[in-house]
Amino acid sequence: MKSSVITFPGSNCDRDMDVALKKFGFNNKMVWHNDHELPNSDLVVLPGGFSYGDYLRCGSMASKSKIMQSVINFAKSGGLVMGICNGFQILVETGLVPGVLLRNKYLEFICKNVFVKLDNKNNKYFKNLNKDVLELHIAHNEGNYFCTKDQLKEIEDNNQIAVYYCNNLGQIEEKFNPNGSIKNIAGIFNKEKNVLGMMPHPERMIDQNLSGEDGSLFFKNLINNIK
Amino acid sequence: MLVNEKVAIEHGLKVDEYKKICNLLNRTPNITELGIFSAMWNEHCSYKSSKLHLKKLPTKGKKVIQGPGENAGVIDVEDGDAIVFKVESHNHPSFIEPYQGAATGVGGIMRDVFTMGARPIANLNSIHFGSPQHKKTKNLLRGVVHGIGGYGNCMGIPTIAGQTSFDSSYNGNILVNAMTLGLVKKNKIFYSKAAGLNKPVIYVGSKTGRDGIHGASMASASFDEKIEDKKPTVQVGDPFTEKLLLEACLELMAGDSIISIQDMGAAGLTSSSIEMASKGNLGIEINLDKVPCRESKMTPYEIMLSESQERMLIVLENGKEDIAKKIFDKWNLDFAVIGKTTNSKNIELIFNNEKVANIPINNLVENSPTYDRKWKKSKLPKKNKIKKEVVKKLKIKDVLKKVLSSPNVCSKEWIWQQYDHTVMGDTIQKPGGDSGVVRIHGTNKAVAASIDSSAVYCWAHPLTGGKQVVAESWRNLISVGATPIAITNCLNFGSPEKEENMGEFVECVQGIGEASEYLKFPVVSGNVSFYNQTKDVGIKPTPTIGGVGLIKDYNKMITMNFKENDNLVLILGKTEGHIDQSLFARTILDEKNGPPPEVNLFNEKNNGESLLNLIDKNLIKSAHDISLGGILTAIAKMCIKGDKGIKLKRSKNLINEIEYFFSEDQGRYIIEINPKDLKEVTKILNKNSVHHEEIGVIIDKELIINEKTKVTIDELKSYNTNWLTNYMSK
Amino acid sequence: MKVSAIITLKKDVLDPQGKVIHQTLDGMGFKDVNEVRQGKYFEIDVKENDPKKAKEIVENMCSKLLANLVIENYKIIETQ
Amino acid sequence: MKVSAIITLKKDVLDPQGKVIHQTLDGMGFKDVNEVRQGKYFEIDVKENDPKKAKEIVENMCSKLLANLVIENYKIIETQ
Ligand SMILES: Nc1ncnc2c1ncn2[C@@H]1O[C@H](COP(=O)(O)OP(=O)(O)O)[C@@H](O)[C@H]1O
Ligand SMILES: [Mg+2]
Repeated sequence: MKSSVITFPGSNCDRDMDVALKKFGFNNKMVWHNDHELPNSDLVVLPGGFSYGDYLRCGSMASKSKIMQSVINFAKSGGLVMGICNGFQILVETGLVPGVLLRNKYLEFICKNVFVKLDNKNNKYFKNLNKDVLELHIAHNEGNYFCTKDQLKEIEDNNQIAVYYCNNLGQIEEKFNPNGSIKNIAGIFNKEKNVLGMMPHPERMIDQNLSGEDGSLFFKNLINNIK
Repeated sequence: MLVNEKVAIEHGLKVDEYKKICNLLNRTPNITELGIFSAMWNEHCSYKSSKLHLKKLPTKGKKVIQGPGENAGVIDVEDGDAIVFKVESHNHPSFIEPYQGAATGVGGIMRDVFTMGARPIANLNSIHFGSPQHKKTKNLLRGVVHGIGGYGNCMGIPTIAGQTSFDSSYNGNILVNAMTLGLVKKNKIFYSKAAGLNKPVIYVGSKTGRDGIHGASMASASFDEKIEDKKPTVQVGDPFTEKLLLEACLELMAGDSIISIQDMGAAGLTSSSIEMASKGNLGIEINLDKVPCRESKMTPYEIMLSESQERMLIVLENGKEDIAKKIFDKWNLDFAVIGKTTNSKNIELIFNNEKVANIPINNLVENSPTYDRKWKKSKLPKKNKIKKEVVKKLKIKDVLKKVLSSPNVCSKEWIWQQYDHTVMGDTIQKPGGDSGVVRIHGTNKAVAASIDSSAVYCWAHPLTGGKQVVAESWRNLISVGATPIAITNCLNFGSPEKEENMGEFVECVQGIGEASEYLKFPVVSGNVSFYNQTKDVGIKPTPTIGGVGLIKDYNKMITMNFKENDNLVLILGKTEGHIDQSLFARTILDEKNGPPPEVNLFNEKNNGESLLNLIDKNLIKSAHDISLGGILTAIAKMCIKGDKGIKLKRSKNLINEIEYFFSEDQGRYIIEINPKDLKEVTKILNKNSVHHEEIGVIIDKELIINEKTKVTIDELKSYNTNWLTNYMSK
Repeated sequence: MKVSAIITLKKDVLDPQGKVIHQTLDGMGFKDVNEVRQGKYFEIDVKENDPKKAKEIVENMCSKLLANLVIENYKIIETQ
Repeated sequence: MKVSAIITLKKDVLDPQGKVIHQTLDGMGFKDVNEVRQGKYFEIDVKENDPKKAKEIVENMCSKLLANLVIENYKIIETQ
């Protein structure tokens, strides 16, 4: 299975994502933001970090990179595109997924483990996963998901919510919401479910010595679904 | 501008120093030259008050690849890998503008590390604030934490440990010390020593602006009412550009174009160019018209003294300019050939086709002033008599609650949760343990790092305090199963021109030296920050020690959380009941006098090495050193982290229970072992003559001190975690 | 010539920064505040001396990059 | 009434954001830009109907909290 990770100036989880994808069997290539063409891929990943320093708005400048036109075309033709953290912010800025990511409610960067509840398994990312609640890691300053009422209705009608912040039992309540996201949204799909944006970092949870291993479950399952 | 004595004094030079400059040059310097002298000869760059004493520190060892004198120290961690590390202060800028001051401090120390070819793999910080009641404290704390996180997080380097303290002596002068560790291949280390004639000198990174002119002189002056005027010298950090600079430099370093490289830190282009030339025993010629400037009409004086951040100076091999330029273009950074190395042994500056400065480099470096300042020796204070009747009235549970929730012991999670501590995917011990630990990517090895200081002990008796900090650093590394290798130090003191402060400095350094010599824990890098005072009030002497150790097999790493019911808990090291200068004495008894606990280096070494031996034999389930707050505080923290309880035994000691639980005798650890290993553990400890005693057995969710005194783990947690969060949200 | 633009969040978009600033001001004793909204300000120096044209250029920049029209509005406030 | 204030970086202070935005605009084809400086914009609704007094209140807020006078300047641009 072939994957591509895009490196923007200021990306800093690109290597971590590369390590994770390779660990679970992907043949991964790193792609520079200034390239025009995507290598042949089954999965394209926009990694976390601070592309362009998070200046202006997170993800805004990266969304204008040369490579992004190819990524958009790839997504529109049904290709799998996953944006994690800053990658999610870039996806939002390109309009591939709806909504925006505002500053965290208390204006503080948050780095910690959280639980997320999967809402929709009818897609390549989560199909066959035998758990509904995953423990993942977040590390962000702008993960406060927001969209308009109309958008929210549309998102809900189309089953586009991918993951919610919750507790270890899967209860979705305001007190388990780390950053103020509406409806505790931690990640969403596009309408067709081939594009996924989410704040938590599965690539930081891929062995028992790190913060946990639920990221391993995610990647193992993902490569099986793509095969 | 005409140069005379008055102008020289305004530049922070002393009359004698100005005369010396005129004599050395045999003429009056022009204003640019005076600026250069003042930058090179101030305390921050010349170490004129500290040099004599720093020389006495042990800096060599089997594992030391590079000791003090370079941008950072380098140690061997086997298999061709080396760790580059250093700590640096950014105290004054952080007091004036906490966010930018702290941010640029973190940026600066990372540049010191990647200048040597190492990719940063971990950051640490030691931050000290005034009393929580002081009106400035909260905003300073918030700004500093946001600044440290803002820069480190953006760079994508995990912040894995730190230290935070509050003490009213920092009311008018906070401390912000930042430390970075980087990883490099032993045969790919870069140094600042220039070599070869007519080699191109290139400038890369950000443009030069008017920011931070005289930053280094500011770091060498005390605060006074005029500090407002000095405000515009604060720089703004640009972590994004630094991230690009890091990647671009490492890309260029992968080839063979670089002869030497030096970051532009304090005193910017001045100190970087002079240092490179001086180390290579060469001259250097710089054409200032070629320096990329942000503002128009910058003068030679401004260009040479600017402290704009995110810049580097490189001496290249001839003919490699194009290769280098291509890389810096790719990363969208400024690149300019601004000069060359010469055999004149002078620094020569050209501007508008005129020579605007010409100074023999040895006048700036070797001939810089050195002072043997007067200093006052401290006496060991007399021991206090503990007021038995006061102590008797105290309830252990109340004391424990007060201690756990006191600002200097409480959990600092509010701080470190704002630092990305897991990026790079190799953090195997997060903040909150005794040391932070990161794996050496792709190997079975891991490095542990800790940063510590004990200003209270140093203030009470500098010699003992100096020893104690090194010992504490050593213990923090051992507690996670790391073999201590070397230290870096950041010496934060008041004015060297005052005998008391100078005495504190001299004796702390002596203590650090003795301990590091005995423990074979050499000093490989460091930094001195004097003049930490407002008006006449100096801070408590605060030497900060950053220790680094190696864990050869990270599967053997130890954490401090209690693991399993029925496991036995032991104390290594003898408890004598030293209460003076303890947190207990200060917060409960309100007693500020008396000597700090004695440091017995033989016991330190013996206890520590024996514990490492037990760890190596897989006999230890958890471990934690006993520091601030004594035995009961340490045990409570292990309970909290493990969500486990413990049933304590009545101690066989003759001393009073409170003294037993809260005294701060040195060289002690708490360990958890499996009961089946008790025999073997005891055998090893007895063989090595390590004092040890069984103190309890692990149970569920309750700390049982005696029949009458029980505390649930949830209670302990709330004591420990609430203070800081509540304080910051009010 | 220099063109100044401001970018503000649309009315129904949550402004976490404005909210926290409001609370902080309140805590500092500024009790009479109804609302605080934070936006961005840009001063852009373009090589164009015709005010109308300069304004158009910057409007174009706003809609293409500086503002996210899903949540933000922009307004040119000055050209000089 | 609503008072609008802008906060800008002082002249010689580095504006990392402005610099990167400039580069990005350039990459997008906006070639004729000399400089971009970014600042902050605040719209503060105060319970005060006298424009002069309202302005004073907000100026006070600027100097005490909103602006960092070490590196920034502030200006009230509008009251309504
Ligand atoms: N400023 C900080 N940044 C990161 N971690 C911190 C900071 N302050 C404290 N910590 C973490 O909190 C924990 C407790 O610190 P401390 O009480 O100094 O520990 P110890 O007594 O073991 O040296 C440590 O793990 C430390 O790394
Ligand atoms: Mg410790």
